[in-house]
Amino acid sequence: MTWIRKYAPKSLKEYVNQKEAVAKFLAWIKNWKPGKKPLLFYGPPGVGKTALVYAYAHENNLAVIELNASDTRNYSTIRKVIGSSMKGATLFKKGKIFLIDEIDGLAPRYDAGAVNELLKIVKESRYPIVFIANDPYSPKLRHLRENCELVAFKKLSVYDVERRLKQILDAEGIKADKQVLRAIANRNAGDLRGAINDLEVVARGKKEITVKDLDVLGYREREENIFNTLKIIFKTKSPIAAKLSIMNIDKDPDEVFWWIEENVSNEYEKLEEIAKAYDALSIADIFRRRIMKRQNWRLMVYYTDMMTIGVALAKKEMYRKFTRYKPPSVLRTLGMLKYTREKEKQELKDLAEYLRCSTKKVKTEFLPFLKLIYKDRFKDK
Amino acid sequence: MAAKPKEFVVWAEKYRPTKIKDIIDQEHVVNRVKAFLKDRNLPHMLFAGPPGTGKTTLALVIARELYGPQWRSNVLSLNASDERGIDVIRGKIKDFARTKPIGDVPFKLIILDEADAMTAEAQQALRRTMEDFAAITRFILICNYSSKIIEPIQSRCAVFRFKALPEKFQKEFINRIVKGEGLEITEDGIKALLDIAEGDLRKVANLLQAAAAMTKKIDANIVYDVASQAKPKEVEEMLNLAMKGNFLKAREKLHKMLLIEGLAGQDVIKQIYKQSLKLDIPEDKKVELIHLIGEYDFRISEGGDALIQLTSLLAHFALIAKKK
Amino acid sequence: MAAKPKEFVVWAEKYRPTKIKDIIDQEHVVNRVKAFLKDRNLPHMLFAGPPGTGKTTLALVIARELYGPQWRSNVLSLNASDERGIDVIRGKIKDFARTKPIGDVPFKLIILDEADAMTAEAQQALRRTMEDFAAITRFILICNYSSKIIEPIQSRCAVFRFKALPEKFQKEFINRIVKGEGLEITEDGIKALLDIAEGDLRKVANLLQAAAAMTKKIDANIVYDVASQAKPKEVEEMLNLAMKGNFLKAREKLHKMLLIEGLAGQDVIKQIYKQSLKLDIPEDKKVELIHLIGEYDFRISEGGDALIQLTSLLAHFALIAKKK
Amino acid sequence: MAAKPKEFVVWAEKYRPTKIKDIIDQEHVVNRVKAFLKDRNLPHMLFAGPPGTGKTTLALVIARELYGPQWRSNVLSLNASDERGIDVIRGKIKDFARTKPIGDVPFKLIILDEADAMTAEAQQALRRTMEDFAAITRFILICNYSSKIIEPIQSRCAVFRFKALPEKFQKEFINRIVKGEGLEITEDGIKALLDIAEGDLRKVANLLQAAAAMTKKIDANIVYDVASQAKPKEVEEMLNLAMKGNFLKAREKLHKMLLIEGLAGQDVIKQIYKQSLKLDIPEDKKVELIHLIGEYDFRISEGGDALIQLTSLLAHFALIAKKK
Amino acid sequence: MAAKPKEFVVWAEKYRPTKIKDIIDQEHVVNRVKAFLKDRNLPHMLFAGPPGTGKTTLALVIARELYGPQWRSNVLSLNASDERGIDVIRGKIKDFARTKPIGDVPFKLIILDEADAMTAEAQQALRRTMEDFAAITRFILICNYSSKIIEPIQSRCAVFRFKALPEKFQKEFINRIVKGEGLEITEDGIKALLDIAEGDLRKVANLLQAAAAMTKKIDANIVYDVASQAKPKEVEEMLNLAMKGNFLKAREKLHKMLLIEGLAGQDVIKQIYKQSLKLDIPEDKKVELIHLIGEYDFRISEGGDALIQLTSLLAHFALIAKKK
Repeated sequence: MTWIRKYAPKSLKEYVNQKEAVAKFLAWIKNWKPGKKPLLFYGPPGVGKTALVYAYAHENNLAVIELNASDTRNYSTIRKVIGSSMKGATLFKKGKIFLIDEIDGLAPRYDAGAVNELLKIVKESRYPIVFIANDPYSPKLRHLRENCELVAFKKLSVYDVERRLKQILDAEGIKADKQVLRAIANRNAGDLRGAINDLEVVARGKKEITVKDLDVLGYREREENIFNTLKIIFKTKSPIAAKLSIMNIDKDPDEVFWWIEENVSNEYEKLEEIAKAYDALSIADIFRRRIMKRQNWRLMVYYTDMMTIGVALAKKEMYRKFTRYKPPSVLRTLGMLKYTREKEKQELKDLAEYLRCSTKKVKTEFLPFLKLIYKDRFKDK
Repeated sequence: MAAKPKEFVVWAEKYRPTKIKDIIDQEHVVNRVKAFLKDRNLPHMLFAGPPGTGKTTLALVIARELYGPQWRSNVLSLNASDERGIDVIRGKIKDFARTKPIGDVPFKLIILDEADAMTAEAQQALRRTMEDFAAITRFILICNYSSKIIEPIQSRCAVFRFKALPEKFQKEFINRIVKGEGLEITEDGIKALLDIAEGDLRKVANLLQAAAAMTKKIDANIVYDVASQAKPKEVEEMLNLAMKGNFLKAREKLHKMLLIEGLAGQDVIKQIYKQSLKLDIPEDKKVELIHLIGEYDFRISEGGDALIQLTSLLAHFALIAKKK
Repeated sequence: MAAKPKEFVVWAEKYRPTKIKDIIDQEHVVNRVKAFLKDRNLPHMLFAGPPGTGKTTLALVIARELYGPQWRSNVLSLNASDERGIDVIRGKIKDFARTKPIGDVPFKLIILDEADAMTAEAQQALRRTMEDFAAITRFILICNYSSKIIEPIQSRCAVFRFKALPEKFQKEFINRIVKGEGLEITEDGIKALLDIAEGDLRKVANLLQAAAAMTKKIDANIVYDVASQAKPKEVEEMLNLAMKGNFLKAREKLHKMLLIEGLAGQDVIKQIYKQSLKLDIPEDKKVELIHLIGEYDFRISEGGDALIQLTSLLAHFALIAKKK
Repeated sequence: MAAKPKEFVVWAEKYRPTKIKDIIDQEHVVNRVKAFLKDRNLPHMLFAGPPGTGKTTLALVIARELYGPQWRSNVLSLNASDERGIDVIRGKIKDFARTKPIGDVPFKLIILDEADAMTAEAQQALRRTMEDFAAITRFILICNYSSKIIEPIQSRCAVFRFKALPEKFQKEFINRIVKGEGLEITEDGIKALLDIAEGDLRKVANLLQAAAAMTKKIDANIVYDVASQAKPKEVEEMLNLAMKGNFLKAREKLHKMLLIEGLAGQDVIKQIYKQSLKLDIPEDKKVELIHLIGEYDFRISEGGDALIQLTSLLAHFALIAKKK
Repeated sequence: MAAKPKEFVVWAEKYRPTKIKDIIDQEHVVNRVKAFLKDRNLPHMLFAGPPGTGKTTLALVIARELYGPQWRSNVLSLNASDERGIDVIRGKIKDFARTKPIGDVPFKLIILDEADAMTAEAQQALRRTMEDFAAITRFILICNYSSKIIEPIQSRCAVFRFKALPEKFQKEFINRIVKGEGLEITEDGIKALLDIAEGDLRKVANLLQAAAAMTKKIDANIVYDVASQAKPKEVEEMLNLAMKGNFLKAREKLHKMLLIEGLAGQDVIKQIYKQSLKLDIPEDKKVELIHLIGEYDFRISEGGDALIQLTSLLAHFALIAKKK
């Protein structure tokens, strides 16, 4: 059995963190009766959304009837699987809970009519239903979302992850450096499943693991790589060296692009150089757009050349200084905002309907005033 | 953003006329419309004109006058700039047109706002849709620029041109709100409103409401104050930073606007353009700046990533400011 | 339920000739067609030429002359820009060709408008369709540029080239409508029509109809207004201001055109192009200006913001004028 | 009912050689093919080269030489105007390959024209199909650029490269048709054909047929007319006018081409390109001009206004000529 | 009936390593895999890296090493030319993952090539199958960039990064084939192979095989010919001519490549790009050149006329060389 299975929580005691979500869930399920709004769990991968349902079910001897993205989920299969098991009682369990996982993975063509059918089932169900999604603001989930109570799951802290890894190693009787667990936890940034998988790759069959064993994950290689690349680009004056700097890097060019962008003004000090480097990035960006728009991959070389060679040759002289290169703030911000963005979009749409104009107009013509008129409502901004 | 629309009362909506006799100005348009209404027979119509001159209002009034209280079930109102994709539009229209009109008017009404946001291709498809459902529907297309509507559509519509409202009528509208809300307003307060709104009644209503949130006694100072508060000052600040050579801070502001507040690149560059006209720098530098803005606007319209393109623009601004 | 809504008559249709003798100009084409009609045997035909020069009209006239009153049951008329997808076309053609022609002409007629809007692939499929049904149908393909029709089709057709109509004939057409509809029109009104329509009779008819909806006395102002076109005089003034170094004033005028009058950027730049040809400045400066106009026309056509791009253009005008 | 309309014969078919000895030029290819034919054993083959250089012709000749009179039942020929979703191909090929070859050749032949028009995905599937049926079929794939055929296919084929035909052989072909159809052709008519066809014999045949539909005496003017191409002489004159500083006259000529004659902007610029190579001006100026032509060619192909763009190009010509 | 035609062996398959010790380079990956193999226990794996660096080869080697001769019954291998839509993932793949392995390895293997070409939807459908049947099935996903694989899948895999092969190893591979097939190859022939294949061993094998079909003595010319690629030397000469101001000669060379040799414009520009980095000009001008070449490459791929565009590019080179 893989560790991720072996160490799945069997009870709420073993379950890691997510205190608010757990409290909400418990309050809901303990008072559940037919007609009550179902829950929609959402949050990033590997933070225990599915695990919570199974842990509770296990603890309370409930059967979990699950449908996930690996199942066809058009209206007839849904009716068949959920509808039929809604009628019968279970032989060995005390009750049932329906789990519709990866609901944002509905494929419009193959899962036709899924949402409508689910909404119907929600109304008639004699058992509680939990939906799970990474992205609850996916437009196809709008109707479902409006009929559910949302429960947010947060990224786990490094500390949480580390502690759970330690428990597993203890159970397996494997010794480990503290650094190893810290590194694995860091690398997975709040994703416990990823961390347990990594741990299994590193530790399975061993008595003891050290930092060196992490090589198998390619961990250090990956992190050093981007810094080396940046160093070459910012320090060299040779086009070939700059071009080759991204050859073997474990990030796709779009990501590298933002790493470079972030550090241009970090390395270069003269405005002439900064402006020139941005010229190159601006052109690289145009090539990137053309690649995406026309699926014209021939243009890839120009995109990568402009962002490497172009930026490298923007400087007059090499800076003989140590620069601490920073990760791209753009990507970080975008990551942080991913979910709230969709939510805002929906609210904008509602406003647009009321004000009888487009969302764009709401934003430019109404919002600035609304913020003045309803100050309290917009305090968080 | 934080709240649901129900919790807001927006005066621009509250004071939107619902009867044809309440419509302000646009006499030449209204008269023609009245004639159509008397016949209970409409052609397809195209309303063109600047924002806030009553186009959408008139369309809704027509709907009410035609169908009376059940107007909602006989009218489909779409906004082309949100409902991208003609397929979506077509689908909705089809569903809508399938059922018979309720009441004695033999057709249903489809109001398509911001029709000039559609591509020429989508408009071609729209034209066909208009033909297919001609027997049982009428369209009112609303746009700012009629020249962005393809000819085959224009020639199928009675075209109505809305003009910016003369001051007289704007004042009438101001008074209507002032009375309705129990406000006081000074002469120069009215003047300030007219000055800023430039004939756009929606803006008038918004300005008044924002001012009234501060005080019930409205004068010019408050109006200008509100207007400047509502105006995104961030662009101005950002430009100032760039012109002072503080590129990093300027870049930060840009990130905030685009990423956190989610402004569109095209709107920001438009703001940059407006602000740079006001900068206190020699004329020839200004021309240089404008030229640059033109170049980057072009790149963004080519599909360039607004963030990277505008950052590059800021870097160049900083450079130009430095060069003496 | 109320009466069936009144038909809306489009003048471009109302004044479309229905007999071959009424066709305006295009003598060289008409003569060849007459010869074919006398034989009652047509080859496939390809009509190429600018819009509004009578291609569709001639095709319909041919249909009428060939089949007489029941022409509609022997003619299938498709518009390529509607019926995208060769499958649709093929399906319709198949259904249509399946039944025998009514009357004594041994073939049916298929008129395919805007054939150059079809992709090369669709044209390939069309070629095959033309072959498959060659025995019982004739095609008239209509397009603007015959070079956009693939060769295998061209080589199966007799090609007819339509030329833009000389002013004389356009005026004749204007007068026909003016009389028919009881209008008045000024000299400059006619000039404005010619200026905008550029030889396109359909456009002439549409413009007149739109103008007549406003007033029965038509002059240049109204024509430019309904066409939503920049007025030559205003553009000229704007350019002169820019050339005299009064960039700010010029910019104001531009704002007015774009924001208040709601003109489209492409229409304004087209007028700028026309006016700059007439400017009273040294030839070499003119050449420089036109070069710039080309650059900015491209940017706007690619989606650049009209206000920003045109201001940048004006700024350049000012610069060029200043350079000695 | 009247007589059945005359069958329409396409000259490009009529004058296509049917025997290997009649094939024009391409000696190096033909010799290798002859060797294969002697053995009666073919590898899969890939014919690559410009259009109209005899690739399809050779493939059909091979079919005839291999199978003799019943060649049609042993050969499946698919081209771009057929359905070529890979499913269709696979289905057809399967059905075709299922039956045994008729006669003594142990395999059947599949000719797939315009193979480079297939997506990489479809080619992948084709590769698989080639493998599955390798024992009982041979493929001849025909394309313009072999580099657009995926490698796994290339490596399964003997690759043959067809070169553009030298003028000598093109003239030979022209004469064959001229005699066969009882035409007359002037020297400059031949030159015009060569100029437009660019080594493509199919184009030569198509152009001749179209011209012959107008008159039996063919000269350059008619050729350019039926091809809807700008006439070299007119373009040359226009350029000379521009270079001599008579910009306005040059522009008039341009107007005529675009508006009156209705030529497509892309066709005019192609001729401008050809003519500008021949202009009698210093090398470095020529370089500048040609650089510009590329830019304008692109703008027009992207949808820039042809009139404005080409005028702007002419303006450049004038500018460059003046710069000493 | 004649003899069965000879089987055709593809070298890329014939020379694909089947044992882990034969794998060329990628030491860091191979060592880790060896460790897994020793334990007879694999995690799910994600192989990422440029094409032709042995990802698929390694996956198949793993399969062989794990299961020995009956590997096929324990391995399901799907690549881009197979259907991998969401229905296949839910059907075929799930069914295979669900059944127990044959033999003594406790799990089966599913290899998904070009996994980054799968839609996000299909990837979504895969994630739970990977988890639910992990006890009896392992996945190897192969892709170019791991970031194109959705996060939930990445977090279920050990990620391995493949690097581009150093020339040393590519030469080793060439020699292996050359010896195995009894060929001769010149130094420049090897260089040409390396130049075109760009580190892709499969391409190397395909090219060698195609060249060997022409002659057993392989040199650079033949390699470029079979690859239908512009020869670096010729392109270099052309560029040098242009840079030295002999533009007409340069253009002649270009004409030859495009019209006589029939090279695709895109292949010529690719070689121009490669050569341009080696040109003897100041380094900072090279950025300008790359931008230019990219621009022209884009224009050509958008449908710009290859001849006009490339000539224009040459002109640009000439201009850049002259400045200075």
